[in-house]
Amino acid sequence: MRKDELETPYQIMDPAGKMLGAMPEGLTNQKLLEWYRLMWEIRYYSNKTVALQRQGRSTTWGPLNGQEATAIGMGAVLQPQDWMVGSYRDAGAYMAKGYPMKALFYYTRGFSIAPELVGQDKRCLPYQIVLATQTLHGVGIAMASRIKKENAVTMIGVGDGASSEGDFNEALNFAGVFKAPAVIVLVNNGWAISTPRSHQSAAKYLMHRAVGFGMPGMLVDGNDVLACYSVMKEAVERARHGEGPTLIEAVTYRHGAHTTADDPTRYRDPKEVEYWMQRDPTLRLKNYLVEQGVWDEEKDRQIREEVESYVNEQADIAYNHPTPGPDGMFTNTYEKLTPRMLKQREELRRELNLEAEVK
Amino acid sequence: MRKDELETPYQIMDPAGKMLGAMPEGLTNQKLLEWYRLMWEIRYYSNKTVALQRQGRSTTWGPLNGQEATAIGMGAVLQPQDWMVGSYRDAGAYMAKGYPMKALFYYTRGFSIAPELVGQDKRCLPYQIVLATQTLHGVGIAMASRIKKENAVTMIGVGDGASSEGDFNEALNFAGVFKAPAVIVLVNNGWAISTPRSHQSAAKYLMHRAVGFGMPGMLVDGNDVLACYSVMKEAVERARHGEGPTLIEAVTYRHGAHTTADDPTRYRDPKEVEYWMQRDPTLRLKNYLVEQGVWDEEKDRQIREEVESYVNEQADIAYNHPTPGPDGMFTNTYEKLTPRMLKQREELRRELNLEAEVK
Amino acid sequence: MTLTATKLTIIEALNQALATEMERDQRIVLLGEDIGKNGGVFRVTDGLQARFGEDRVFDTPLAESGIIGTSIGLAVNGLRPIAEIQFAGFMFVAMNQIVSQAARIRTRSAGMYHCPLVIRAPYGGGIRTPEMHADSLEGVFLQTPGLKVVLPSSPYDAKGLLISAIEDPDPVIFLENIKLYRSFKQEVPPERYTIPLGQAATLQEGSDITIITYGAMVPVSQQAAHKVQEETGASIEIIDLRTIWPMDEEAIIKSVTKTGRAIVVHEAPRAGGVNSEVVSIINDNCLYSLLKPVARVTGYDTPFPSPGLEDSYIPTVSRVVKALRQTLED
Amino acid sequence: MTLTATKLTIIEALNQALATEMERDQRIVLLGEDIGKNGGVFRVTDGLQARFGEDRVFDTPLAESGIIGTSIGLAVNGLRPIAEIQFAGFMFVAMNQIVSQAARIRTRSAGMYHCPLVIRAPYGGGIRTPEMHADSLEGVFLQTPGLKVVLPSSPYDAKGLLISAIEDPDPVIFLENIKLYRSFKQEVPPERYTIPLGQAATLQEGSDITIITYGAMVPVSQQAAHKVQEETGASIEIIDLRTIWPMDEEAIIKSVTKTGRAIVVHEAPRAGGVNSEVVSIINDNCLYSLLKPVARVTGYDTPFPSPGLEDSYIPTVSRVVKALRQTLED
Ligand SMILES: Cc1ncc(C[n+]2csc(CCOP(=O)(O)OP(=O)(O)O)c2C)c(N)n1
Ligand SMILES: Cc1ncc(C[n+]2csc(CCOP(=O)(O)OP(=O)(O)O)c2C)c(N)n1
Ligand SMILES: [Mg+2]
Ligand SMILES: [Mg+2]
Repeated sequence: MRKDELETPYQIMDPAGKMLGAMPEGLTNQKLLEWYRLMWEIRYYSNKTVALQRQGRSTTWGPLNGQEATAIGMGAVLQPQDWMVGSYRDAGAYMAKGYPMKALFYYTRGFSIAPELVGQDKRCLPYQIVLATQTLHGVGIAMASRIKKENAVTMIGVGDGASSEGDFNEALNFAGVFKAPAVIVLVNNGWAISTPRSHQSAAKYLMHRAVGFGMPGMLVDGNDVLACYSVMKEAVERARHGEGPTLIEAVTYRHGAHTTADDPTRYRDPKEVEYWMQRDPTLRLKNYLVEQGVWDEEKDRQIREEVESYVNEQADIAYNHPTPGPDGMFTNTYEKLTPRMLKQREELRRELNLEAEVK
Repeated sequence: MRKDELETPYQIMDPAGKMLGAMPEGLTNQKLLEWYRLMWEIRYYSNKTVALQRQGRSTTWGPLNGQEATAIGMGAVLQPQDWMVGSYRDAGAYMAKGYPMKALFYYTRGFSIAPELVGQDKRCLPYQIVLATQTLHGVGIAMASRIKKENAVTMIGVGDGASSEGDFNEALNFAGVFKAPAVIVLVNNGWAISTPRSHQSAAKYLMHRAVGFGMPGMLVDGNDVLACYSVMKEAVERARHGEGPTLIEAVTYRHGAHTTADDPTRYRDPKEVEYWMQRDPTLRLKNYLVEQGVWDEEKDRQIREEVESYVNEQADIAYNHPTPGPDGMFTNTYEKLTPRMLKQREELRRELNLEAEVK
Repeated sequence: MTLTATKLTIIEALNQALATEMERDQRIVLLGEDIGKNGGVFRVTDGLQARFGEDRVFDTPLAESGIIGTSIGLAVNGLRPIAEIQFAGFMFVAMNQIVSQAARIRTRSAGMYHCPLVIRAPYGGGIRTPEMHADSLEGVFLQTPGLKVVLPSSPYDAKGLLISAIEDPDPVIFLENIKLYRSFKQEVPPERYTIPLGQAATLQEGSDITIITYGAMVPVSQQAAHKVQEETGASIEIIDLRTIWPMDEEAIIKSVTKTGRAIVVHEAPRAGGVNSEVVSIINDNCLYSLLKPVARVTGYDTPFPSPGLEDSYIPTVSRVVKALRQTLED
Repeated sequence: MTLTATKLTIIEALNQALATEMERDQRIVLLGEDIGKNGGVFRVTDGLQARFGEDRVFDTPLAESGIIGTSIGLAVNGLRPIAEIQFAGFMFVAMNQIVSQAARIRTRSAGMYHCPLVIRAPYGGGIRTPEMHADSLEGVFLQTPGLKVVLPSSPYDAKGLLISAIEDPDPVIFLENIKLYRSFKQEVPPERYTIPLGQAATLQEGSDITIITYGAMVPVSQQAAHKVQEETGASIEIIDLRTIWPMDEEAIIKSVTKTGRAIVVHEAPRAGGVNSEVVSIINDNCLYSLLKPVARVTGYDTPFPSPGLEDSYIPTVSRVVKALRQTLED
């Protein structure tokens, strides 16, 4: 199924939760219930971080609300040997790949990741801040898998705004030329801070970029977890079978502000937000599950409570985890510190002792 | 006429010079004879520079042979108020726009351009060495024309290899978003030094990039001067009428080495060169003109002699033109030299006087 | 009507400078990410799109090389672009367009074309921004000839220097310290005035030691100087470079020749930074006046750290105090 | 069978180093523009694709950011990429991937991932190359922490340093001077050997003055030293830094403490260049030993000029002679 000719995003489930197509193979209600819970884990994780930021404990945070279906699709189609390489907004996909929530929480405190909270390598690169740069890293990782003849696929996340960066286009081109086993998910959430998708590119759909780089392009409703799963699964299988990369544009929406430092009322019509709230991915899946008779309001309340306390626990672990000392900036600059760095670290240590005396 | 669905490059005249379509409006035999002469001017200009390089007088030179039809198309469709922004390989297009040959020759000596040889501003940016960077300059120039409401179009030349650079893609995107009155001609001469077009991108045609940036893409036989003219003219008219940019891929061939420092026998099959020599743009136009009864071998011999001596004259002017003194690197760094630079220039001047003494 | 000076933050002063100049010179256009409706993430361009229209103040797609590359074209074709890079750390994305293009248009074309382009970018740490949002890049530009580099430390200077940068016929990198953006207000005359690029300001005169600094380290240096003056009675001269390229060598030489002692304070990494060039200028011109080694109080030679560690990376008052004391010792 | 040393150019020595290491370590892959069939525009990778196959030596599309960005991915995923940038001047195109990415993978991931990447690039003037083909970028990397920067001046060093760079678990910028590439041959042992990064070489000992230099300025400095020795009998020490980051401070300090006089010679622009850092290291550590200002013999603070003017930009023997003479005066 090539979806690059589609004029509207591919859907399996409509916004009311009604099935428009067949359930993708292998998906059970059990699985969907898991995903439903995961959606709330992602959302509450994000909400909690906003709260922590308001308390001055987390650094600037970019909320994930509204993009949970896309995130779950990205993570759920991967196997442990696969790689995930995304931006700050793909934290939900990292969770869906199995990256521990506490490790993500730790990072929001404003330190490099804490490997001991990650545990065994999850093959997730620390999510990227500099727009689109990660798409090249992901393609390189995928190229290495191919060269080493390892059966691993790399899932790459990138935003609609970031798609304008040269690096994104170079990544698509390298992926095409080297038949990299990669899936590039362009998470089009409608906005890049205050810049709407329509101003980001004159193309009707961003996935039209695919044809110019010789790969299939697909368009999917990013709030329909079934459609995301189906399209991404297909792309991952293609990649795994040596058939090269795919570009998928997932059309979704950022419910909240760009970050805790942003005020979207300056540039965004509240009616637009309302429109998209009705297309909330949690709502859609919930409606379906209720329709199926496996879900009700009471269960919903329960699971959200459960998730909330789980999220709080994870935050507690992370926010009580030991942090690097004030001279931590020297650690991990190189494998072995240079004489100059050792000297500068000494300098700093001496100065930190002196601090009290001077003040 | 949208040509972005074409599977083969658009032609008006086949390689034997036989007409496949109608003569573009406004073109007379007179005009074609002018172009035919211009083709030889470009070719002899390039050959002469190779000869000068062999004598150690020109710096490294990238021959233009084979690409004359594309170059003439690019230049001939422009008006004086229009801009030309190309790479080192677009020198022929500069000539077709009216840039004096002697000014181009001067530059091959290894100095910045000599404005006095250019005469009045020809609205041609010095051709670019750093791949694809000029595409952004060209789009910016076009954006300025639009903002100033000037009726000027910018013609941008870029190579097949350069099309892989991030800057090229960013240029297409900006052009699309800002509806820049620009025509981007992707001069696909089959090779980027030793890298064949097929390895440059997995896309079937490079002009397929256009759809991903929301603009028309066209594919043209770059050795057919009529087709080039026709397609480029149409694109320039679109731009001039506020309908935005166009990407045109002109399929041509680099007959010679990448530069005087390159040895194409290391990577290129001589049969391929032979194939393309039969598609030589001069040959094609000559065949047509002979067929029309306005040309013969004797005239051909004559005009080539004339052109040769013209080219030699131009080279003489340029190679006898005064050059900057050895402290010329300070000139034009800023409008006004800084105190530090004045000091350094003094330092250098003192040192140049000392040179003799020390040796 | 007489205009009276109002107290403005650096952000407000910059906004005023932009408005004033855009009013005067129709060629000026502003471009960058989120500078239109949103007024820039720090609001430096607040209200300017509404006032001057979308042809003169426009948001670009997210592509820094694209922003600078098209700005070069705008400049060559007769406009006066002022490009905003959302955070200076992202100038690395555009480095080629800045260094190999903007800085060389005039030389390359032997003066036929030039590039009157101002690149504005916030920089510097201290407010817990994410990775690459706090890096100080000015030192990099010492090794990339053809540019001018300005770093104001006060609202008054910010306005006067920005107007000079806009007037300048060559590309100017205009770096705005994030921490200083709103940290204090100062009287800023509402009328147009300029402060020449390449001229340092002597913030206080002194005879025992010179502090050479700029940007966010100006108030830090002032506090440290105050403390050491109180403590030791030393007479401390403070020079705010304001423009690090061209650098005001005269001011440095004159002061150090007088005081015989100097410290250089900045937040950027140490190796090959502005401090190294200042030390070298002293070496070249007034080494024999120097009584003690010049102390270098700077960021460390590590990547700018995670926000949780930045406080021990950025020079503090106590580090400057310590350097002053040591350099004042016999 | 005993292997005997053969006389090789730097190009041949580098080619040998690459072949040796690729043989030993299957993780090594080479990528860049025209490095495969064509063997690189300077033939450093000549024959390697034929020998090791297209999976280990491959041409990329023309995109420098793409080359470094994908190399980072290759490195993170267990390979040992050696990327060629066709000319160092084009590293500006990839600057963001080099500085904000390669240099920070280890810090960003707290050591979970690292980036064993070598970026090779020819640099330097003297053979009339076009714009941006001759620029010396090493000074820029002093202000971009997280990298190591190597610039060999001889075939022997080139091989030993490249092997060390390949072995190094962190990103290394390996800059190869174009003019030296084929300018002389030297005996190079065929077996594997390494030269530690961060160690300068004292090319000749002396007691009156120290020349601190590297790259193409090594032979220029040697000739100048020879001339001045003959002329004045002065005893001149020559230090070839070889690695400019980390810089061998010990070697500089030891020598200048002994000689009391120094000149620094390089081709890159002066302001904030390697010379400035050397002067600063002397200031920090042995200022009181210094009898005269350190002389700075460098490129000027202008863009590297057009090929027709490069001879007066690049430091010459006579400029070095003059600096030596002046610095030797009482
Ligand atoms: C190279 C670069 N330029 C600018 C920024 C500042 N910035 C951070 S997020 C953002 C908007 C990104 O939009 P998009 O790619 O659509 O992702 P989203 O935030 O919507 O998920 C910008 C401009 C950056 N981080 N990196
Ligand atoms: C940014 C950059 N990278 C590499 C080079 C070196 N280089 C010069 S020409 C060339 C090949 C260009 O091929 P193409 O764009 O197809 O143009 P052509 O030479 O075929 O006209 C390369 C790699 C350069 N000049 N600039
Ligand atoms: Mg977005
Ligand atoms: Mg080509």
